Amino acid sequence: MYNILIGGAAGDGIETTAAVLKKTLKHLGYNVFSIRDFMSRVRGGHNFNKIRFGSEPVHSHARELDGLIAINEESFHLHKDDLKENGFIICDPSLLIDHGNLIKLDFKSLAKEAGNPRAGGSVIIGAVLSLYGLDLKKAEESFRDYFPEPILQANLNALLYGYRAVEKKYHADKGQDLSNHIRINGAEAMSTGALAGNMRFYSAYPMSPATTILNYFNGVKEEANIVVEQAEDEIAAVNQAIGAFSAGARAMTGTSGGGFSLMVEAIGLAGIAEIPLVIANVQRPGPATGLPTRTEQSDLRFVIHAAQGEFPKMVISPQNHRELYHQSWRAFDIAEKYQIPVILLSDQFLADSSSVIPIQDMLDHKDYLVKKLEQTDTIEVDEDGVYKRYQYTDTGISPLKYYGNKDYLIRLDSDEHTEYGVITESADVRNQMVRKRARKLELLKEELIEPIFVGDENPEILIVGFGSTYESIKGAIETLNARGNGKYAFLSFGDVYPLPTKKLLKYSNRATRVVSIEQNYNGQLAGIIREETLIDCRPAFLKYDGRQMDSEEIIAALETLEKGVK
Amino acid sequence: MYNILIGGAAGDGIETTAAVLKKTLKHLGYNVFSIRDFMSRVRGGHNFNKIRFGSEPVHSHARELDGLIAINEESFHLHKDDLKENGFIICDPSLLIDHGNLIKLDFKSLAKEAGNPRAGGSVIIGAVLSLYGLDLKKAEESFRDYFPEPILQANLNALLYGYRAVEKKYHADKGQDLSNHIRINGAEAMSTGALAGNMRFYSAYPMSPATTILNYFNGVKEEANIVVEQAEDEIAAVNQAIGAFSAGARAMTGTSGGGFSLMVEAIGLAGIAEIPLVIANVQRPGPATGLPTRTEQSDLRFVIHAAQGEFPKMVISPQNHRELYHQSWRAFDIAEKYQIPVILLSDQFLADSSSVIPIQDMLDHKDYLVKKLEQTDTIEVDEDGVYKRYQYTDTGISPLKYYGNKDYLIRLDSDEHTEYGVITESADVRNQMVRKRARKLELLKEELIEPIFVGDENPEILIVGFGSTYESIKGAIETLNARGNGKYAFLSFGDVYPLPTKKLLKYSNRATRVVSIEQNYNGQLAGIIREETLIDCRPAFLKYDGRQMDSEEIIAALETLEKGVK
Amino acid sequence: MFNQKYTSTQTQWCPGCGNFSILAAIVDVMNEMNIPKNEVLFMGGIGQAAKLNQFIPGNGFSGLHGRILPAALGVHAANPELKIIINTGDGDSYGEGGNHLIHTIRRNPDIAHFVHNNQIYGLTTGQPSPTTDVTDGIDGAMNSSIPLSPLNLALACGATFVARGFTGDREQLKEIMKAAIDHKGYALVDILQPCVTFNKVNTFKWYKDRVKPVDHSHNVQDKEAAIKLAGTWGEEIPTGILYQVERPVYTQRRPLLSRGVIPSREEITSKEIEDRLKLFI
Amino acid sequence: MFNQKYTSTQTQWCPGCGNFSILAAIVDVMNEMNIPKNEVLFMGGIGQAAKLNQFIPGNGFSGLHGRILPAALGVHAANPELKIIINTGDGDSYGEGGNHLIHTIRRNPDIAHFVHNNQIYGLTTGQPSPTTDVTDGIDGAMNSSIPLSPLNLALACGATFVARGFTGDREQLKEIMKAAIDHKGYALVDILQPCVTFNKVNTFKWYKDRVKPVDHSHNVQDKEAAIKLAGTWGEEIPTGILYQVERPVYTQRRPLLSRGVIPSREEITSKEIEDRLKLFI
Ligand SMILES: Cc1ncc(C[n+]2csc(CCOP(=O)(O)OP(=O)(O)O)c2C)c(N)n1
Ligand SMILES: Cc1ncc(C[n+]2csc(CCOP(=O)(O)OP(=O)(O)O)c2C)c(N)n1
Ligand code: SF4
Ligand code: SF4
Ligand SMILES: [Mg+2]
Ligand SMILES: [Mg+2]
Repeated sequence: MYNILIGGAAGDGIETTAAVLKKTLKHLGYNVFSIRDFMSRVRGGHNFNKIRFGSEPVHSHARELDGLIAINEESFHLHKDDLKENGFIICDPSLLIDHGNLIKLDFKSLAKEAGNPRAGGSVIIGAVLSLYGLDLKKAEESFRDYFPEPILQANLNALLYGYRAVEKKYHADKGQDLSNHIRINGAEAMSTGALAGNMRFYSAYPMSPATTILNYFNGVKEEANIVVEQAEDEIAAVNQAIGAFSAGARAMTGTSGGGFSLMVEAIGLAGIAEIPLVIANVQRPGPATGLPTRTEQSDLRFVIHAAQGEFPKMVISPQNHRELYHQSWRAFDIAEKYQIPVILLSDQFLADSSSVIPIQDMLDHKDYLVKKLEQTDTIEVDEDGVYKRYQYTDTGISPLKYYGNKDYLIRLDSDEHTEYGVITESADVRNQMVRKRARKLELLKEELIEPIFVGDENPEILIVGFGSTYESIKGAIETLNARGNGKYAFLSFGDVYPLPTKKLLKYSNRATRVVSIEQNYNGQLAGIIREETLIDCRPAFLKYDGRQMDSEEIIAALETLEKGVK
Repeated sequence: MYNILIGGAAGDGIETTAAVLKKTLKHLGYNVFSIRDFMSRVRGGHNFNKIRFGSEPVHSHARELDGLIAINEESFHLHKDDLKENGFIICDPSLLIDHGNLIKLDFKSLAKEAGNPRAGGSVIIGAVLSLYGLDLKKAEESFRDYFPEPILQANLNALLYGYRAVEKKYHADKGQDLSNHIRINGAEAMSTGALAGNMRFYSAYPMSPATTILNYFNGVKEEANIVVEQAEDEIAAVNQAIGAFSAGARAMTGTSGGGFSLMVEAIGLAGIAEIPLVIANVQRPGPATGLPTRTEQSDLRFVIHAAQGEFPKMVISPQNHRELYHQSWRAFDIAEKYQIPVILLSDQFLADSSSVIPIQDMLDHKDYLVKKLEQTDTIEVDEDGVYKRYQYTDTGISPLKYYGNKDYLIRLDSDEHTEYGVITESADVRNQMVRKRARKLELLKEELIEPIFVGDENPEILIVGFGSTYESIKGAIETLNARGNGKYAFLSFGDVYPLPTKKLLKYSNRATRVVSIEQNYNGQLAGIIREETLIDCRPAFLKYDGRQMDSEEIIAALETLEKGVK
Repeated sequence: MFNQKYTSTQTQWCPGCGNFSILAAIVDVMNEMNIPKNEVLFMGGIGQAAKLNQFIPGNGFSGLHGRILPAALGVHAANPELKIIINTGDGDSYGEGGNHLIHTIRRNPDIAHFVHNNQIYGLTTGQPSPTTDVTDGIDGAMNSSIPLSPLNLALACGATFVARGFTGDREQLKEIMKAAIDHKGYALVDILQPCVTFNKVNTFKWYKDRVKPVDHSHNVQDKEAAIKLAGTWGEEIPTGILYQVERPVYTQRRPLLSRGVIPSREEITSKEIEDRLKLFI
Repeated sequence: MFNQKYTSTQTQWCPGCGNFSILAAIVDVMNEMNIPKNEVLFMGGIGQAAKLNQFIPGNGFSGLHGRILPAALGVHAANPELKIIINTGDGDSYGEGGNHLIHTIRRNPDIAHFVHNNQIYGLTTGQPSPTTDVTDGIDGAMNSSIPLSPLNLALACGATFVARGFTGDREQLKEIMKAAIDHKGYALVDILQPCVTFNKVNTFKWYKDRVKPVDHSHNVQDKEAAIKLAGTWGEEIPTGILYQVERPVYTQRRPLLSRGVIPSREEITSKEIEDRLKLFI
């Protein structure tokens, strides 16, 4: 496994360089996992991409670097300490950098020579490939795929010049055949998952780190047969999605915390009017504007309790790109079956990172299928044609129809209402309706997906976590268990509200201690577990500086914890 | 104690009749507690007022009626079952009502005779006073105070005609001297409390049941020297209040759940920019539009977790009109000391009910004083004059100054920021700032007000509740303890987030069982207690039909619970 | 089949309220236009006016206060075959919902919108609304501000149909409504509606004494003239269709909809799912 | 005493961005107008434009995206002695914040508002904003809709100061800014600001070729003429103060403020507390 960082200022072109490098590595048969770390500005500042690749599957980032491509001096100073002893540094000769492993590469001049001063990134890619002795011909194929005709040749030249400029220095395992694998980032995984779930309407107001979803849908709207609406604000976005779903088009809106705040009232509308709705909240550190381009898991409690009053909703926090795909697909099935809002809680880390996954893993959706409702809907229609949209049923689920059908008319209502959707103030109807809606959540609890289990079947310490920290925590405890012959187990929650508790109860019974690892300050999951199960789960490691935790940090935290215990 | 209900349609004048009757009873020396039950419409439907009065203090409502004034037939049918055996019914002779205790009072004709067809309410009041043999002369004083000159005489006549139309039937204890008592409803108590807390700016968008606060402030704005702003929407309202407080005018906004939803984003702004803020959420049943003019306690979790990200805030749910006054006063002191948003969680029941309270109880604010900050603020100013608005301190509280002073300039920021209020992306500063803000909550925990304790010092069953259910639960367990020689204790939370736990831990240790009584479906307080203390508190009685629970219902529920236990 | 005639149920309004005329006009118009009930959706926000859809048995959607325009856009995008008719109050659409008004106008979706402008917040019992007439003095009403001219606002945003009606002129109102429903695009009809309970200034008589149907000679495509008429508010208040032009409607500007596809009827296939993923190989 | 000269710090903008000119103009204007730094508050929402206050050491308030106008109104009501200068983007003020724009105009508070109109969402990397030029065709940009004319919107709402500036004409821009700051009431200055990174249509040259200062003969009190100028957008784009009139300002319409009281300096007394309660006896 190799870990390379490309750092520079916004506007330096590191995004493009990283994109081409990742594509090329994949084409060369390597699994690639990459993350983006960037500031909330269009130019300047310090941004970087980390690209981890190897012949084995790779699903997480790591601190230690095999290589550092420093576009400016700042990038060198900020990251040089992470470099392994024999790691390389590539930089422009003009930079005032001093280091034993320096490879001075005059990529700007070489790019000019190659015929395009903006092809510096291709020079760098050539150099990297050469360092590992990778196949130039195959790399060229990938370039042909990426670059449009007018700039292709210059970039091919640049690749070659870079390749020639350095010597092979490292050995790389042979690449695999990855032609059945896709490389996808979180925004794409969530978006394509939604399309698989038959989403037909997406409305949003731009907001980092959720804008990439809007951009994706906008790019494919014509071929994917969907309507994409950029709304005037997030309140409009969510009400549009509710309107669309109420008329039978599966609809979604996406945003980050600030925009989600503005959607809160409408979530209650979906709740009481029982209109299905899918909302993606791609988290960033708050409160308020916070750190717009960074990551955090601090909206968990907020989204669970969003909106006045009480009504069923579901919150899912997918753990990696594969889960993002399946869970956003499933979100639509859940939303429509239960007629509830479903919140997909992702974060900047997941959204902007990418990984390589066998296509079959994506196509195989059977673990995420929603049970068919075993209920015969007898639709009761009054003399005017209005049907019992909110009919009392054992499951709490009433027959769901959409506008436009000749056989019945439909009334939807944000006020408390009768079975026919007419405003009421009856205490009796109110009681019935509250209970009817609540029954849906009880039913949903029966088909929750239990957390992913990793580790020792009889652990001393049971770790719990949710969402995007999955791969890093998994990596950490696998390492720790390997060292110490087992001791740790880990439950990673994807379905997080309502909270599935079977595995939690089973393994917590076996463990001497249950601790959480979370990317927030309050240990919110631990609190939910205390509330739901009375298991005295306390945070073991919390991180809230906007940077995603890696396995090494988690190992360190768990080692400290152990010392504290002993 | 006597309990009279006046029922009719919206527009029938029952509000005025009730207002005059309450005022008159108070003037006659009776403690009066009244509630309003009305529909979300301007005309028609069924509304009623319940007026409970007596020479002893009275702070809660009750089901059983001593008298029923039925303006229309519906009122009779809906409430006749609550009438005590020898209770009276007053109605117009034209109504088709049949009942043994009927007093047919032709108040419409009598009003016309009296000189004003709209003085029917005064006829009814005369009749009620006469039934109890109360002092007509004193009642007239109260009328003189209430009615403006042009309609006074007709109403005095009407009072007299009504008085003469019926005979004394009941005995009433002698009235007390209540000239040192005020009669105040919840909206007024909250508003005057805010004024006592030096509130200078109130912004709101009308929303039931919080509109009465806006109306009150608007009415007194000139004498009270405050600015009252009707905003274009709730987002504007809360941002205005934040702006005003950031410039040194103590500011508040008020709304109900739907409007609160729209304020959520700005609560985070107050949180990260550390701008003090007071928000009143006068709860009604949700979700969404729900039941606009009714009551519920279902926003507890929602307001605690409102807004993305994590930051300290406080939630207070005052228990009665006296608490409303003191707590809204205190809210400003807390908000400004800790530079946090403080949420006053009231509800329609409290807002629209009224009670009689010794003025001294209101003036005596010493139990609600906020400790002075023992911190010497050394204000650090840079060369441009900008001071360390967000200086790191042990308490987490940074020196708070307002714009306009010649000695320093101030930068406030919704992004993460340095001590000087400049945008930053530093992981280190981020960590420090998150912890600095969190320390404020730790300090606040040291001066929370513990819940009100009522009942047996060594209870079998410990009941917990919060906010407006206080008086009803208190009444119930006093009754039960009196019957059974004690067994119940009750902790009523006013400060509810952060949760004060001293008394809870103490009494729960003594009790065999801890249960909650709440006006919501989920038992939200019980959940918070589980999360915070791991005490297995489960709801014993939950009500969510929009009507405030009374002592009798609670007694019934607790008796059922006991049976279940044995 | 159920009863296809449009009717109304009992309402929750005050006797004498102008809303009755609007409801009656709508029921008439719908019957006269003969659009099948299942093809019509009555939508509203929250308020006395917005309750109107509760009083017509038919397809109905009572959304949030101020937010019905985006919900309507969503419905329209999902199924453009539905004829959407919105009723809201002045507080709802010009106060809370102001931003949606601006931007819905810009999109020009095929929706008819009737604002019952009683110049007051009715359901919350009488606060001034954005259209409340106030003087330039100190706090005439609760909060004096320059009153909003909703029709001028609409014209400034590029509205394609702008009209003013009055509950006291049922025939004209019906004509306007029909034209609004027939109009290809977003049609804003501001209806002067007396609120007998809370608005003691702009009473039926007050309006009656001032309203004056626009001249037949008025060219509805003359924007300057329309702006003048929309801004005329005093001794005389012009009523009628002030402005009407054709511009591309929403469905013509969105690729999928411009092809006539009804999104709510689309189903994705396994092949499409697989093909999309393959793009990431 | 600290340095009373206005300066700017390093910015976060792209080289060549029109925002630099606006920042430079503001620093100049403030120095030339000589208002003590502690009496000025620079406010902004969120966006590239809104960051401006971060680059002037002085009183600053960076609020929420779209919500700075109500926050500014609150500051103004608490302490009308502060001179408030707002910088925001077109997305911020015409998109997310549209409703506040309408209703702030109606209140006419004494606030100067500079909108950096780059016709694009800059900070979120290039989505169309409400002012993005699009054709009537299918989805030219991400979402085509009739572009908003912010100055016409303002005029329709009763704005008392409406101007258009251009970053390429620093002198005129400074004159407009000074007049806006001096204006008693809400002053909206829409500034054409090239975004070199994302707006490839409305470039510096594009604007330069079109802008034309309004004639000196233009009567700024002539609303009809102002509406025409505001709506002129094509081969020619008029710049300058298009409209300016006097109307009562916010502080004159609110009772307490009209008496000259500064709310942030008031303190309640025990006697007032008691007297208020006694009213309930
Ligand atoms: C978010 C939100 N804020 C406030 C309200 C309360 N509310 C209900 S109706 C209404 C105003 C009604 O005025 P208008 O829209 O003019 O309708 P009218 O009753 O006059 O017909 C308000 C403020 C609400 N339901 N939701
Ligand atoms: C509630 C909310 N929604 C969305 C955003 C994300 N956001 C930040 S800046 C911006 C738009 C910037 O465009 P504009 O206001 O025109 O400013 P510019 O960057 O072009 O100067 C958006 C949508 C946010 N911060 N808050
Ligand atoms: S309050 Fe006014 S608008 Fe509402 S029903 Fe009564 S008269 Fe009509
Ligand atoms: S993105 Fe555009 S507006 Fe933002 S700094 Fe760059 S050039 Fe300026
Ligand atoms: Mg109205
Ligand atoms: Mg912009």
